[in-house]
Amino acid sequence: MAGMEDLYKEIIMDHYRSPRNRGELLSPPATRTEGFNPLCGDEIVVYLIVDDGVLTDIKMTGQGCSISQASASLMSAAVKGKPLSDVRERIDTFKALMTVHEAALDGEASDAVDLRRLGELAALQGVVKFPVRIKCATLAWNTLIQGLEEISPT
Amino acid sequence: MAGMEDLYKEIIMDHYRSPRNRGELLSPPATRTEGFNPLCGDEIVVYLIVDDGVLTDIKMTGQGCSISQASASLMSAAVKGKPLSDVRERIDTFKALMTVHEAALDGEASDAVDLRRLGELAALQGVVKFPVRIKCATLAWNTLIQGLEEISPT
Amino acid sequence: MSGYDPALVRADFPLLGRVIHDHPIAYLDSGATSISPASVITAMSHYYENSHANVHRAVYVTAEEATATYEGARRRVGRFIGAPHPDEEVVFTKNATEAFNLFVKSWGASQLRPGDVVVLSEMEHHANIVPWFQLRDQIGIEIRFIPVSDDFRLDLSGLDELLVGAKVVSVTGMSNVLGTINPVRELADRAHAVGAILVVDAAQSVAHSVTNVVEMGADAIMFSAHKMLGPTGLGVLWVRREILSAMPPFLGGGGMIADVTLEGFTAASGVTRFEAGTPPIAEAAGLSAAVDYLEKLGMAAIADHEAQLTGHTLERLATEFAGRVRILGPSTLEKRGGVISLDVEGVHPHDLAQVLDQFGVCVRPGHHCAKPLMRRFGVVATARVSFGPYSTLGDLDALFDGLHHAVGVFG
Amino acid sequence: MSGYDPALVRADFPLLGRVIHDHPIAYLDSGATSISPASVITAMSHYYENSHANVHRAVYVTAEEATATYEGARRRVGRFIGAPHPDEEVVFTKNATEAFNLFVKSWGASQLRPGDVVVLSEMEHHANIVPWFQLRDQIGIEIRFIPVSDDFRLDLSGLDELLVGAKVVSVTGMSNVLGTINPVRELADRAHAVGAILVVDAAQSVAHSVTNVVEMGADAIMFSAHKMLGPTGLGVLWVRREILSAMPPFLGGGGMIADVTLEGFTAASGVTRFEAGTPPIAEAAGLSAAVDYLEKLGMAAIADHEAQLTGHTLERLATEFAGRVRILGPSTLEKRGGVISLDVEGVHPHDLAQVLDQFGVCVRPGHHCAKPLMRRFGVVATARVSFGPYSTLGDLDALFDGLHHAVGVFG
Ligand SMILES: Cc1ncc(COP(=O)(O)O)c(C=O)c1O
Ligand SMILES: Cc1ncc(COP(=O)(O)O)c(C=O)c1O
Repeated sequence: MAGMEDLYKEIIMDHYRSPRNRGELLSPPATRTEGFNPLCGDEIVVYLIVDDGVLTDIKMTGQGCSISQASASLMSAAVKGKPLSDVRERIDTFKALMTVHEAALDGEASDAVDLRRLGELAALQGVVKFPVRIKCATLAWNTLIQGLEEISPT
Repeated sequence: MAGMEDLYKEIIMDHYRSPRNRGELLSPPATRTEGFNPLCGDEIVVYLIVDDGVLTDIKMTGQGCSISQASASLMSAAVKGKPLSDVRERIDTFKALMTVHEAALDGEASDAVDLRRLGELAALQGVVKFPVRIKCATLAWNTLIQGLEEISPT
Repeated sequence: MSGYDPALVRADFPLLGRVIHDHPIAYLDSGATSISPASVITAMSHYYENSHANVHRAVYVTAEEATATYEGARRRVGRFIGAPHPDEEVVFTKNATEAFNLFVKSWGASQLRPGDVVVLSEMEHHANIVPWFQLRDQIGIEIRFIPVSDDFRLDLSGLDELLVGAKVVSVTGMSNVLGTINPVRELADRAHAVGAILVVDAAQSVAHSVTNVVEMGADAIMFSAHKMLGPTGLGVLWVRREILSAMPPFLGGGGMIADVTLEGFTAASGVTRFEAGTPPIAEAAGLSAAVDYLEKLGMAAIADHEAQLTGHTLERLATEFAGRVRILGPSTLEKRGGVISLDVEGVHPHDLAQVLDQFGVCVRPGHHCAKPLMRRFGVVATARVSFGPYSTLGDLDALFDGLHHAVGVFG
Repeated sequence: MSGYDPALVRADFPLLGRVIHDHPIAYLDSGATSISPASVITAMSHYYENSHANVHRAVYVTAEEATATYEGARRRVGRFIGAPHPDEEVVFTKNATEAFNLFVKSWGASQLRPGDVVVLSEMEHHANIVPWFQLRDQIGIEIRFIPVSDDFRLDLSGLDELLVGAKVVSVTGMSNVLGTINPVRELADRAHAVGAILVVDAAQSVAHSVTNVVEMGADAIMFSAHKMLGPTGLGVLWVRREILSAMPPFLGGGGMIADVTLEGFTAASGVTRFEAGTPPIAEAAGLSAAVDYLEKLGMAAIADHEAQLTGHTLERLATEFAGRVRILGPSTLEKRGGVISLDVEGVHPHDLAQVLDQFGVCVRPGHHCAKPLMRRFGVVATARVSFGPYSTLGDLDALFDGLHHAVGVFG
């Protein structure tokens, strides 16, 4: 049985208490994307500026639980200033991290995620042991994906 | 547990094999009333002639199981040629007979039905032990009630 | 509370034997769904093991038993709510939500005209909002909301204006977020005075106090078996006979017809016209047993017991968490039930619930399907504590241990 | 049939231990509802005793278990029918009938225009007729019926004309009266060729042979848990993802929304948009166990076993009751399943069923919710014998004893 310490890691509590990149950006030029979790009411607004293929700035507002807030903060730190290709890679890695549990439930093997490549994001790994909280952790990321989609539709 | 002999009494089988008052009456002057049991598909048509407060003639067509056919036949024999007040009394007695079971299910006391006043109709008493068949037995009676209603609305 | 022994009651509920994270489970989420006594679980197994057959159309013994079980449940639950004519007024649905949809889309769609007014309240559950919006989008009715005051009550000061043109007032008997118990009888009288009917969402109240549809003055009520110690998969719609008899069918299919040809169909009369397809038979058996159990405890005794727990909780919150915990709901026992929504400063409801889980305490974080009410009070979610007949002071001790811990971690 | 031991299977079903009128029960009414193995009953008790909580919105342990059980059932049943994307295609309803209503009133009402053609067949169950009539009465579509030939098959000779203007063909995979198995793949191809979708009523077939929605070429299928060894109170709608994603919601309420304000609501995406209110959670646990059980026996083995019983019955009817019993359905095993409708000369189906009950034999008399088909063959009712995986030759011996007796009494 998973314990609290798996979920509320120190890094997570730190990002929850002192969220990085919080605030708004003038839109336009920034894109402004809203996301919300209908199950628990958490909301987020993600502002993005992409310049010449690089995510030069990201800011966020919104309210939510420690996991959704910390995940948003960790995300912003992980993608800010990165070329879009790196950003997409980060997104994929995060997604892989979050689907471990689903796959395990189904009894299927899943590609192990290389935790070293994750840096601080690895702190979110414990969330998969709390399936209901996965939706909290993914809110910011899904909103980011949607925002990038608006900037350059795939 | 109720046995077959409670249901398929000799009188019932007799009325089923040789139904009384089967056929049609010219309508008008006769009233023509259709009844059917949506659960099992049984159908009946009841023709009535009321003259000066007396049910002078009754005929029936239709198809159905032994219980519905015998009940119809028994009914026709019991009401034909009777003043309407007698007919209504017969109907009430029959109804009381058929609700014994429902009442017993509900754990409520019910007025005992005086079987001697029933004559041949008493043969239908066993039906109450087979709740699903009550609907078969009541089809003709409900159609008779409807027909009388058309003749002199209460 | 003479004779009501929570410890004895607790022993009737197998689930309460569970140990969660080394703590005995403290189930404080009865507002979402109640748990079941062994007698309810056994009643359903008994059906499956002995009388598993379809209802209504067969003559063999197990089918007769199944029919008697199903129709018996209709009478049983009808009597439980004081229905004058259970056989002609109680419709089984899959949950309270379907009951609302059935009523709105049958009665509403056939009786309401464009411009007719439907009066709801700001504290309604989505089940009593969304179907009306769907109907509005289809036929153009107008929907108005009775506001909720700062002291968490229906604000009836403007009711006369709201009622102009109203054909139906539909409100909850008890809020699933605030715990507020609404003045149903008064609303019935005022609705009837302008020719409107009164619909009551009884989902939260039916298992916690005496329900009598006649005394309430209601024209229709809805509730779910799973919130009254019964099973999932079964809801109840009660509609006064005069109103029900004019309602067209909702779902079409087997069992609800008088006849079907290649040209069209005619609907059956009576309640079966609203019960298309194979009904929830085992669930009806479970509900009968649940009602038996509730009545054995006594609805008044249950209400007393839960009021005592509620009072105790409100007191401890006031003394131990003054200024740190806001209660979204009345702070005294007057006209309130055993549902307590907490807004803890600095602790998101999700985190609070997660910490409480570590203490074996089950509470529900979220908007509780009442988003308009959440917006009204400027929160996105609360952590909700809610009681059942099996709740004990021991559950509350676990709750407060957890609360103190959570405030420590996040505060 | 190596490895398939009906006596062993029978032992898994508690209800088969019953003695009726001094006879072991011979349950031959699986077409109406099947009975359940102990594992299904236990799976539901287990939920009530251990994980009884509401789904989706809470973080405590039992609620997580409940959610895993419910969503796990969606995947389990999705895989069982070969659904490419179970999580996005399997909708839980209360029964097959609600599944039809949901599909017709969501997809049909939003996609069909006045004059569009819906093609059904004369052998449909009311569940696949009445909802379409309701939609016709609302928006003015045209409904056509594929006729049934004298040899109890769909008469496809005029199909090209019937398909002119068709947007949907909706037929049963197997008739619940005739036992006829329809050429679903051919119908899919011909429907698709004219741009129509194919809907399959799988209620009768899903528990008796392998179901693969992709191989069938179906766009939507419906069935009920209670006809596949599972519980009452649960149905399944599978819709191909591309089609489902364009369907508007049906019932409104909690759980199916993205947002609700005082002005209106927006629906959630995904299958939950069709699952308003508290879902049938225990029932989903039961269905998972039922699917496990069916797959353990093996669908092909079950089909073989039931074919053997069907063949045996057809033979004995032909030899022992030639000229006295008409079978409403194919008289050989080709493209037919284990549902045999009897029309016994001089013995009304109700009386026949009543006599059989005295022998412990459960068969169903009536129109089987297929009145157009009854009219087609000039009967008001039949007595229907239908098999399940637990049926045995012993059941047939009891059936034939009873048949001989009934013919003696009424003949
Ligand atoms: C072919 C067919 N379709 C649909 C149904 C409806 O199923 P349910 O009553 O479970 O909704 C049935 C069973 O009665 C059936 O046999
Ligand atoms: C006040 C109220 N109304 C309606 C409902 C809907 O009940 P169900 O989900 O069983 O349909 C609920 C429970 O969620 C409720 O609390």
